[in-house]
Amino acid sequence: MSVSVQKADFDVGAEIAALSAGDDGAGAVASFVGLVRGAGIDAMTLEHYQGMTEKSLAEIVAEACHRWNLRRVRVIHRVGRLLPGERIVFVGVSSSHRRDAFAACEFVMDYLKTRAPFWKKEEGAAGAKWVDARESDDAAASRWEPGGG
Amino acid sequence: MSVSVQKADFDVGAEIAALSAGDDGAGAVASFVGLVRGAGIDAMTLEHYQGMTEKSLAEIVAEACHRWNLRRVRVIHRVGRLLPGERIVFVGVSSSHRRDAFAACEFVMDYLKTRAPFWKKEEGAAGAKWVDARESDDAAASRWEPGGG
Amino acid sequence: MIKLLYFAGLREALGVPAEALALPAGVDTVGTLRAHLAARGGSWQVFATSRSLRAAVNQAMAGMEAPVGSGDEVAFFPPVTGG
Amino acid sequence: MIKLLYFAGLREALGVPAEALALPAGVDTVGTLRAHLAARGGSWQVFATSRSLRAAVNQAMAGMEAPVGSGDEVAFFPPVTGG
Repeated sequence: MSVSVQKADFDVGAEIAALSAGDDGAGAVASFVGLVRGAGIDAMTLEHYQGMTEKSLAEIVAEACHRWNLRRVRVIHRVGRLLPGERIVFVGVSSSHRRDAFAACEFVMDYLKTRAPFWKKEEGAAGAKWVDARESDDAAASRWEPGGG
Repeated sequence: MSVSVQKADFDVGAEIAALSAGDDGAGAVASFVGLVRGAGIDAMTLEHYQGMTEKSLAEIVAEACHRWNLRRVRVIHRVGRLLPGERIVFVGVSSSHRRDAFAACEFVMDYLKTRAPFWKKEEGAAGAKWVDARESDDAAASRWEPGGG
Repeated sequence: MIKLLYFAGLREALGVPAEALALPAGVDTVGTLRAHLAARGGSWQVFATSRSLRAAVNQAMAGMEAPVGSGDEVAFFPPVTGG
Repeated sequence: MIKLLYFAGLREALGVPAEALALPAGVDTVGTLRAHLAARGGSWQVFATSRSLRAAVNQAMAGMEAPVGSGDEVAFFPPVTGG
Protein backbone atom coordinates (compact mmCIF):
# COMPACT_ATOMS: atom_id res chain seq x y z
CA MET A 1 0.00 0.00 0.00
CA SER A 2 2.64 2.43 -1.13
CA VAL A 3 2.15 5.77 -2.91
CA SER A 4 4.86 7.94 -4.47
CA VAL A 5 4.73 11.34 -6.15
CA GLN A 6 8.06 12.02 -7.80
CA LYS A 7 9.94 13.68 -10.66
CA ALA A 8 11.99 10.59 -11.43
CA ASP A 9 10.99 7.83 -13.81
CA PHE A 10 10.31 4.36 -12.38
CA ASP A 11 11.15 0.76 -13.25
CA VAL A 12 7.90 -0.94 -14.28
CA GLY A 13 9.34 -4.47 -14.20
CA ALA A 14 10.75 -3.98 -10.72
CA GLU A 15 7.50 -2.46 -9.42
CA ILE A 16 5.43 -5.34 -10.78
CA ALA A 17 7.87 -7.92 -9.40
CA ALA A 18 7.73 -6.25 -5.97
CA LEU A 19 3.95 -6.64 -5.88
CA SER A 20 4.26 -10.42 -5.57
CA ALA A 21 7.80 -10.88 -4.23
CA GLY A 22 7.85 -13.20 -1.23
CA ASP A 23 4.07 -13.60 -1.31
CA ASP A 24 3.11 -16.98 -2.72
CA GLY A 25 -0.57 -16.20 -2.22
CA ALA A 26 -0.43 -13.59 -4.98
CA GLY A 27 -1.74 -15.27 -8.11
CA ALA A 28 -2.60 -12.14 -10.06
CA VAL A 29 -0.94 -8.79 -10.71
CA ALA A 30 -2.80 -6.22 -12.79
CA SER A 31 -1.06 -3.01 -13.69
CA PHE A 32 -1.43 0.15 -15.70
CA VAL A 33 1.07 2.57 -17.17
CA GLY A 34 -0.07 5.97 -18.45
CA LEU A 35 2.15 7.71 -20.99
CA VAL A 36 2.44 11.17 -22.53
CA ARG A 37 0.86 10.99 -25.98
CA GLY A 38 2.55 12.98 -28.74
CA ALA A 39 -0.57 14.16 -30.55
CA GLY A 40 0.37 17.77 -31.39
CA ILE A 41 2.32 18.36 -28.22
CA ASP A 42 6.03 18.87 -27.58
CA ALA A 43 5.96 18.37 -23.82
CA MET A 44 3.67 18.21 -20.82
CA THR A 45 4.15 19.67 -17.37
CA LEU A 46 2.42 18.14 -14.37
CA GLU A 47 1.68 20.37 -11.41
CA HIS A 48 0.40 18.97 -8.13
CA TYR A 49 -0.73 20.03 -4.67
CA GLN A 50 1.98 18.63 -2.45
CA GLY A 51 0.56 17.01 0.66
CA MET A 52 -3.00 16.74 -0.57
CA THR A 53 -1.87 14.68 -3.55
CA GLU A 54 -0.25 12.00 -1.41
CA LYS A 55 -3.21 12.08 0.98
CA SER A 56 -5.79 11.67 -1.76
CA LEU A 57 -3.85 8.84 -3.41
CA ALA A 58 -3.60 7.04 -0.07
CA GLU A 59 -7.37 7.46 0.42
CA ILE A 60 -8.07 6.04 -3.04
CA VAL A 61 -5.85 3.03 -2.33
CA ALA A 62 -7.53 2.51 1.06
CA GLU A 63 -10.93 2.59 -0.62
CA ALA A 64 -9.77 0.00 -3.17
CA CYS A 65 -8.53 -2.24 -0.35
CA HIS A 66 -11.91 -1.86 1.32
CA ARG A 67 -13.84 -2.81 -1.82
CA TRP A 68 -11.73 -5.73 -3.07
CA ASN A 69 -9.65 -8.53 -1.63
CA LEU A 70 -6.17 -7.22 -2.42
CA ARG A 71 -2.70 -8.14 -1.29
CA ARG A 72 -0.56 -5.14 -2.35
CA VAL A 73 -1.15 -1.87 -4.16
CA ARG A 74 1.44 0.49 -5.62
CA VAL A 75 0.81 3.94 -7.11
CA ILE A 76 3.49 6.16 -8.63
CA HIS A 77 2.69 9.50 -10.26
CA ARG A 78 5.32 11.72 -11.80
CA VAL A 79 5.34 15.51 -11.70
CA GLY A 80 7.32 18.10 -13.61
CA ARG A 81 8.05 18.30 -17.33
CA LEU A 82 7.64 15.14 -19.41
CA LEU A 83 8.14 14.43 -23.11
CA PRO A 84 5.91 12.38 -25.43
CA GLY A 85 6.38 8.67 -24.79
CA GLU A 86 7.46 9.23 -21.17
CA ARG A 87 5.67 7.43 -18.34
CA ILE A 88 3.32 9.54 -16.20
CA VAL A 89 1.64 7.11 -13.85
CA PHE A 90 1.85 3.53 -12.62
CA VAL A 91 -0.83 1.61 -10.76
CA GLY A 92 -0.19 -2.02 -9.78
CA VAL A 93 -2.38 -4.34 -7.74
CA SER A 94 -1.77 -7.89 -6.58
CA SER A 95 -4.46 -10.27 -5.37
CA SER A 96 -5.22 -13.95 -5.13
CA HIS A 97 -7.45 -13.90 -8.22
CA ARG A 98 -7.48 -11.77 -11.31
CA ARG A 99 -10.96 -10.31 -11.02
CA ASP A 100 -10.11 -8.30 -7.90
CA ALA A 101 -6.79 -7.15 -9.34
CA PHE A 102 -8.31 -5.89 -12.60
CA ALA A 103 -11.23 -4.13 -10.93
CA ALA A 104 -9.11 -2.43 -8.27
CA CYS A 105 -6.47 -1.30 -10.76
CA GLU A 106 -9.05 0.34 -13.02
CA PHE A 107 -10.86 1.84 -10.01
CA VAL A 108 -7.67 3.45 -8.71
CA MET A 109 -6.97 4.97 -12.13
CA ASP A 110 -10.54 6.27 -12.51
CA TYR A 111 -10.54 7.84 -9.05
CA LEU A 112 -7.01 9.20 -9.46
CA LYS A 113 -8.12 10.94 -12.67
CA THR A 114 -10.96 12.77 -10.93
CA ARG A 115 -9.85 13.13 -7.30
CA ALA A 116 -6.08 13.47 -7.07
CA PRO A 117 -4.88 17.07 -7.41
CA PHE A 118 -2.69 16.95 -10.51
CA TRP A 119 -2.94 19.35 -13.45
CA LYS A 120 -1.47 18.93 -16.91
CA LYS A 121 -0.19 21.74 -19.10
CA GLU A 122 0.63 20.94 -22.70
CA GLU A 123 3.28 22.70 -24.76
CA GLY A 124 2.66 22.70 -28.51
CA ALA A 125 3.26 24.75 -31.62
CA ALA A 126 0.54 27.18 -30.48
CA GLY A 127 2.06 27.70 -27.04
CA ALA A 128 1.22 26.26 -23.64
CA LYS A 129 -2.30 25.31 -22.59
CA TRP A 130 -3.81 23.75 -19.48
CA VAL A 131 -5.62 20.53 -20.29
CA ASP A 132 -9.37 20.62 -19.74
CA ALA A 133 -10.94 17.99 -17.51
CA ARG A 134 -12.79 15.36 -19.53
CA GLU A 135 -16.40 14.46 -18.90
CA SER A 136 -15.54 10.88 -19.84
CA ASP A 137 -13.29 10.76 -16.76
CA ASP A 138 -16.16 11.82 -14.52
CA ALA A 139 -18.33 9.17 -16.15
CA ALA A 140 -15.64 6.54 -15.65
CA ALA A 141 -15.31 7.40 -11.96
CA SER A 142 -19.06 7.50 -11.39
CA ARG A 143 -19.35 3.87 -12.57
CA TRP A 144 -17.92 2.90 -9.19
CA GLU A 145 -20.50 4.84 -7.17
CA PRO A 146 -23.66 3.21 -5.83
CA GLY A 147 -26.16 3.34 -8.68
CA GLY A 148 -23.46 4.54 -11.07
CA GLY A 149 -22.40 3.22 -14.43
CA MET B 1 -0.28 -8.64 -32.02
CA SER B 2 2.26 -11.20 -30.89
CA VAL B 3 1.64 -14.50 -29.11
CA SER B 4 4.27 -16.80 -27.57
CA VAL B 5 3.99 -20.20 -25.88
CA GLN B 6 7.29 -21.02 -24.25
CA LYS B 7 9.10 -22.76 -21.41
CA ALA B 8 11.28 -19.75 -20.64
CA ASP B 9 10.42 -16.95 -18.25
CA PHE B 10 9.89 -13.47 -19.69
CA ASP B 11 10.91 -9.89 -18.81
CA VAL B 12 7.74 -8.07 -17.75
CA GLY B 13 9.31 -4.61 -17.85
CA ALA B 14 10.70 -5.15 -21.35
CA GLU B 15 7.39 -6.53 -22.61
CA ILE B 16 5.44 -3.56 -21.26
CA ALA B 17 8.00 -1.09 -22.66
CA ALA B 18 7.77 -2.75 -26.08
CA LEU B 19 4.01 -2.19 -26.15
CA SER B 20 4.49 1.58 -26.47
CA ALA B 21 8.05 1.88 -27.82
CA GLY B 22 8.19 4.20 -30.82
CA ASP B 23 4.43 4.77 -30.72
CA ASP B 24 3.62 8.19 -29.31
CA GLY B 25 -0.09 7.56 -29.79
CA ALA B 26 -0.06 4.95 -27.04
CA GLY B 27 -1.29 6.68 -23.90
CA ALA B 28 -2.27 3.59 -21.93
CA VAL B 29 -0.75 0.17 -21.31
CA ALA B 30 -2.73 -2.31 -19.21
CA SER B 31 -1.13 -5.59 -18.32
CA PHE B 32 -1.63 -8.73 -16.31
CA VAL B 33 0.76 -11.26 -14.85
CA GLY B 34 -0.52 -14.60 -13.57
CA LEU B 35 1.64 -16.45 -11.03
CA VAL B 36 1.78 -19.91 -9.49
CA ARG B 37 0.23 -19.68 -6.02
CA GLY B 38 1.83 -21.71 -3.29
CA ALA B 39 -1.32 -22.77 -1.46
CA GLY B 40 -0.56 -26.40 -0.63
CA ILE B 41 1.35 -27.09 -3.80
CA ASP B 42 5.03 -27.76 -4.46
CA ALA B 43 4.98 -27.27 -8.22
CA MET B 44 2.68 -27.01 -11.21
CA THR B 45 3.08 -28.49 -14.67
CA LEU B 46 1.40 -26.88 -17.66
CA GLU B 47 0.55 -29.07 -20.62
CA HIS B 48 -0.67 -27.62 -23.90
CA TYR B 49 -1.88 -28.60 -27.36
CA GLN B 50 0.88 -27.33 -29.58
CA GLY B 51 -0.45 -25.66 -32.68
CA MET B 52 -4.01 -25.23 -31.44
CA THR B 53 -2.76 -23.22 -28.47
CA GLU B 54 -1.05 -20.62 -30.62
CA LYS B 55 -4.02 -20.56 -32.99
CA SER B 56 -6.57 -20.03 -30.23
CA LEU B 57 -4.50 -17.30 -28.59
CA ALA B 58 -4.18 -15.52 -31.94
CA GLU B 59 -7.96 -15.75 -32.41
CA ILE B 60 -8.58 -14.32 -28.94
CA VAL B 61 -6.24 -11.42 -29.67
CA ALA B 62 -7.89 -10.81 -33.05
CA GLU B 63 -11.29 -10.74 -31.36
CA ALA B 64 -10.00 -8.20 -28.81
CA CYS B 65 -8.68 -6.01 -31.63
CA HIS B 66 -12.09 -6.24 -33.29
CA ARG B 67 -13.96 -5.20 -30.13
CA TRP B 68 -11.72 -2.38 -28.90
CA ASN B 69 -9.50 0.32 -30.34
CA LEU B 70 -6.08 -1.17 -29.57
CA ARG B 71 -2.58 -0.39 -30.71
CA ARG B 72 -0.58 -3.49 -29.67
CA VAL B 73 -1.31 -6.73 -27.85
CA ARG B 74 1.18 -9.20 -26.39
CA VAL B 75 0.41 -12.62 -24.90
CA ILE B 76 2.99 -14.97 -23.40
CA HIS B 77 2.03 -18.25 -21.77
CA ARG B 78 4.57 -20.60 -20.24
CA VAL B 79 4.43 -24.39 -20.35
CA GLY B 80 6.31 -27.07 -18.44
CA ARG B 81 7.03 -27.28 -14.73
CA LEU B 82 6.78 -24.11 -12.63
CA LEU B 83 7.32 -23.43 -8.94
CA PRO B 84 5.20 -21.29 -6.60
CA GLY B 85 5.85 -17.60 -7.27
CA GLU B 86 6.87 -18.19 -10.88
CA ARG B 87 5.15 -16.33 -13.69
CA ILE B 88 2.70 -18.33 -15.83
CA VAL B 89 1.11 -15.82 -18.16
CA PHE B 90 1.49 -12.25 -19.39
CA VAL B 91 -1.11 -10.21 -21.25
CA GLY B 92 -0.32 -6.63 -22.22
CA VAL B 93 -2.41 -4.20 -24.27
CA SER B 94 -1.63 -0.68 -25.44
CA SER B 95 -4.23 1.80 -26.62
CA SER B 96 -4.81 5.52 -26.85
CA HIS B 97 -7.04 5.58 -23.78
CA ARG B 98 -7.15 3.44 -20.67
CA ARG B 99 -10.69 2.13 -20.94
CA ASP B 100 -9.95 0.09 -24.08
CA ALA B 101 -6.66 -1.20 -22.65
CA PHE B 102 -8.25 -2.39 -19.39
CA ALA B 103 -11.24 -4.02 -21.04
CA ALA B 104 -9.21 -5.81 -23.71
CA CYS B 105 -6.62 -7.05 -21.22
CA GLU B 106 -9.27 -8.58 -18.97
CA PHE B 107 -11.16 -9.98 -21.96
CA VAL B 108 -8.05 -11.75 -23.28
CA MET B 109 -7.40 -13.29 -19.85
CA ASP B 110 -11.03 -14.43 -19.46
CA TYR B 111 -11.10 -16.00 -22.93
CA LEU B 112 -7.65 -17.53 -22.53
CA LYS B 113 -8.82 -19.21 -19.32
CA THR B 114 -11.75 -20.91 -21.03
CA ARG B 115 -10.68 -21.32 -24.68
CA ALA B 116 -6.91 -21.82 -24.93
CA PRO B 117 -5.87 -25.49 -24.59
CA PHE B 118 -3.67 -25.46 -21.50
CA TRP B 119 -4.01 -27.83 -18.56
CA LYS B 120 -2.51 -27.47 -15.10
CA LYS B 121 -1.34 -30.34 -12.94
CA GLU B 122 -0.47 -29.59 -9.33
CA GLU B 123 2.10 -31.48 -7.27
CA GLY B 124 1.51 -31.43 -3.53
CA ALA B 125 2.03 -33.51 -0.42
CA ALA B 126 -0.80 -35.83 -1.54
CA GLY B 127 0.66 -36.42 -4.99
CA ALA B 128 -0.12 -34.94 -8.39
CA LYS B 129 -3.59 -33.84 -9.42
CA TRP B 130 -5.07 -32.22 -12.53
CA VAL B 131 -6.71 -28.91 -11.72
CA ASP B 132 -10.47 -28.84 -12.26
CA ALA B 133 -11.94 -26.14 -14.47
CA ARG B 134 -13.64 -23.44 -12.45
CA GLU B 135 -17.21 -22.37 -13.05
CA SER B 136 -16.20 -18.83 -12.12
CA ASP B 137 -13.97 -18.80 -15.19
CA ASP B 138 -16.88 -19.73 -17.44
CA ALA B 139 -18.92 -17.00 -15.78
CA ALA B 140 -16.11 -14.49 -16.31
CA ALA B 141 -15.85 -15.34 -20.00
CA SER B 142 -19.60 -15.27 -20.53
CA ARG B 143 -19.72 -11.65 -19.35
CA TRP B 144 -18.26 -10.71 -22.75
CA GLU B 145 -20.95 -12.54 -24.75
CA PRO B 146 -24.06 -10.79 -26.06
CA GLY B 147 -26.52 -10.82 -23.19
CA GLY B 148 -23.83 -12.10 -20.83
CA GLY B 149 -22.74 -10.79 -17.49
CA MET C 1 -7.03 -42.19 -41.61
CA ILE C 2 -7.39 -39.53 -38.95
CA LYS C 3 -4.92 -38.39 -36.35
CA LEU C 4 -6.24 -38.64 -32.79
CA LEU C 5 -4.76 -36.71 -29.87
CA TYR C 6 -5.50 -36.96 -26.14
CA PHE C 7 -4.46 -34.44 -23.52
CA ALA C 8 -3.97 -33.98 -19.79
CA GLY C 9 -5.99 -36.22 -17.47
CA LEU C 10 -7.63 -37.98 -20.43
CA ARG C 11 -4.22 -38.81 -21.94
CA GLU C 12 -3.13 -40.26 -18.60
CA ALA C 13 -6.34 -42.24 -18.13
CA LEU C 14 -6.08 -43.77 -21.60
CA GLY C 15 -2.33 -44.26 -21.35
CA VAL C 16 -1.78 -43.02 -24.88
CA PRO C 17 -1.10 -39.50 -26.20
CA ALA C 18 -1.94 -40.06 -29.87
CA GLU C 19 -2.88 -42.63 -32.48
CA ALA C 20 -3.72 -42.95 -36.13
CA LEU C 21 -7.16 -44.41 -36.82
CA ALA C 22 -8.75 -45.72 -39.99
CA LEU C 23 -12.26 -44.29 -39.89
CA PRO C 24 -14.77 -47.15 -39.64
CA ALA C 25 -17.96 -47.00 -41.68
CA GLY C 26 -20.55 -44.78 -40.06
CA VAL C 27 -18.02 -42.72 -38.08
CA ASP C 28 -18.29 -39.26 -39.61
CA THR C 29 -18.84 -36.87 -36.70
CA VAL C 30 -17.27 -36.12 -33.31
CA GLY C 31 -20.25 -37.83 -31.69
CA THR C 32 -20.00 -41.06 -33.68
CA LEU C 33 -16.23 -41.07 -33.18
CA ARG C 34 -16.76 -40.80 -29.41
CA ALA C 35 -19.16 -43.76 -29.53
CA HIS C 36 -16.63 -45.77 -31.52
CA LEU C 37 -13.86 -45.03 -28.99
CA ALA C 38 -16.13 -45.77 -26.01
CA ALA C 39 -16.88 -49.20 -27.50
CA ARG C 40 -13.26 -50.17 -26.87
CA GLY C 41 -14.30 -50.61 -23.24
CA GLY C 42 -12.17 -50.25 -20.11
CA SER C 43 -10.85 -46.74 -19.61
CA TRP C 44 -12.19 -45.81 -23.07
CA GLN C 45 -15.71 -45.85 -21.67
CA VAL C 46 -14.97 -42.31 -20.50
CA PHE C 47 -15.96 -41.26 -24.05
CA ALA C 48 -19.48 -42.43 -23.27
CA THR C 49 -19.73 -41.39 -19.63
CA SER C 50 -17.97 -38.03 -19.40
CA ARG C 51 -20.07 -34.96 -19.82
CA SER C 52 -17.17 -32.55 -19.59
CA LEU C 53 -14.94 -33.93 -22.36
CA ARG C 54 -14.11 -31.38 -25.05
CA ALA C 55 -13.19 -32.00 -28.67
CA ALA C 56 -11.33 -30.10 -31.37
CA VAL C 57 -11.28 -30.87 -35.08
CA ASN C 58 -8.28 -29.49 -36.94
CA GLN C 59 -7.39 -27.40 -33.91
CA ALA C 60 -10.77 -25.68 -33.58
CA MET C 61 -13.23 -26.42 -30.78
CA ALA C 62 -15.96 -28.73 -32.12
CA GLY C 63 -19.33 -29.98 -30.91
CA MET C 64 -20.77 -33.48 -31.16
CA GLU C 65 -22.23 -32.83 -34.61
CA ALA C 66 -18.99 -31.54 -36.14
CA PRO C 67 -18.03 -33.61 -39.23
CA VAL C 68 -14.91 -35.77 -39.11
CA GLY C 69 -13.28 -37.06 -42.29
CA SER C 70 -10.11 -38.62 -43.59
CA GLY C 71 -7.03 -36.46 -42.99
CA ASP C 72 -8.52 -34.62 -40.03
CA GLU C 73 -6.75 -34.06 -36.73
CA VAL C 74 -9.17 -34.74 -33.89
CA ALA C 75 -8.30 -34.04 -30.25
CA PHE C 76 -10.12 -34.88 -27.02
CA PHE C 77 -9.36 -33.25 -23.68
CA PRO C 78 -10.81 -32.04 -20.36
CA PRO C 79 -11.97 -28.43 -19.92
CA VAL C 80 -8.96 -26.12 -20.16
CA THR C 81 -7.33 -24.69 -17.03
CA GLY C 82 -4.50 -22.40 -18.19
CA GLY C 83 -3.86 -18.77 -17.40
CA MET D 1 -5.19 33.82 9.59
CA ILE D 2 -5.68 31.17 6.95
CA LYS D 3 -3.28 29.90 4.31
CA LEU D 4 -4.59 30.23 0.76
CA LEU D 5 -3.21 28.24 -2.16
CA TYR D 6 -3.97 28.52 -5.88
CA PHE D 7 -3.05 25.93 -8.51
CA ALA D 8 -2.61 25.45 -12.24
CA GLY D 9 -4.55 27.81 -14.54
CA LEU D 10 -6.07 29.62 -11.57
CA ARG D 11 -2.63 30.32 -10.09
CA GLU D 12 -1.48 31.70 -13.43
CA ALA D 13 -4.60 33.83 -13.89
CA LEU D 14 -4.25 35.35 -10.43
CA GLY D 15 -0.48 35.67 -10.69
CA VAL D 16 0.02 34.42 -7.14
CA PRO D 17 0.54 30.87 -5.84
CA ALA D 18 -0.25 31.46 -2.16
CA GLU D 19 -1.06 34.06 0.44
CA ALA D 20 -1.86 34.44 4.11
CA LEU D 21 -5.23 36.02 4.82
CA ALA D 22 -6.75 37.40 7.98
CA LEU D 23 -10.31 36.12 7.88
CA PRO D 24 -12.70 39.10 7.64
CA ALA D 25 -15.88 39.10 9.70
CA GLY D 26 -18.58 37.00 8.10
CA VAL D 27 -16.16 34.84 6.12
CA ASP D 28 -16.59 31.39 7.64
CA THR D 29 -17.26 29.02 4.73
CA VAL D 30 -15.71 28.21 1.35
CA GLY D 31 -18.62 30.06 -0.26
CA THR D 32 -18.23 33.27 1.72
CA LEU D 33 -14.46 33.11 1.20
CA ARG D 34 -15.01 32.86 -2.55
CA ALA D 35 -17.28 35.92 -2.44
CA HIS D 36 -14.65 37.81 -0.45
CA LEU D 37 -11.93 36.96 -2.99
CA ALA D 38 -14.18 37.78 -5.96
CA ALA D 39 -14.76 41.24 -4.47
CA ARG D 40 -11.10 42.09 -5.11
CA GLY D 41 -12.13 42.57 -8.76
CA GLY D 42 -10.06 42.08 -11.87
CA SER D 43 -8.89 38.54 -12.39
CA TRP D 44 -10.27 37.68 -8.92
CA GLN D 45 -13.79 37.86 -10.30
CA VAL D 46 -13.22 34.29 -11.48
CA PHE D 47 -14.23 33.30 -7.93
CA ALA D 48 -17.70 34.61 -8.69
CA THR D 49 -18.00 33.58 -12.33
CA SER D 50 -16.38 30.17 -12.57
CA ARG D 51 -18.64 27.18 -12.14
CA SER D 52 -15.84 24.63 -12.39
CA LEU D 53 -13.55 25.94 -9.62
CA ARG D 54 -12.82 23.33 -6.94
CA ALA D 55 -11.87 23.91 -3.30
CA ALA D 56 -10.08 21.92 -0.63
CA VAL D 57 -9.98 22.68 3.10
CA ASN D 58 -7.04 21.18 4.95
CA GLN D 59 -6.27 19.04 1.90
CA ALA D 60 -9.71 17.49 1.60
CA MET D 61 -12.14 18.34 -1.20
CA ALA D 62 -14.75 20.77 0.15
CA GLY D 63 -18.09 22.18 -1.05
CA MET D 64 -19.36 25.75 -0.76
CA GLU D 65 -20.84 25.16 2.69
CA ALA D 66 -17.65 23.72 4.20
CA PRO D 67 -16.58 25.74 7.28
CA VAL D 68 -13.36 27.77 7.13
CA GLY D 69 -11.67 28.97 10.30
CA SER D 70 -8.41 30.37 11.58
CA GLY D 71 -5.46 28.08 10.98
CA ASP D 72 -7.03 26.32 8.02
CA GLU D 73 -5.30 25.67 4.71
CA VAL D 74 -7.68 26.45 1.87
CA ALA D 75 -6.87 25.73 -1.77
CA PHE D 76 -8.68 26.65 -4.98
CA PHE D 77 -8.00 24.99 -8.31
CA PRO D 78 -9.52 23.85 -11.62
CA PRO D 79 -10.83 20.28 -12.05
CA VAL D 80 -7.94 17.86 -11.83
CA THR D 81 -6.39 16.34 -14.96
CA GLY D 82 -3.69 13.94 -13.82
CA GLY D 83 -3.18 10.30 -14.59
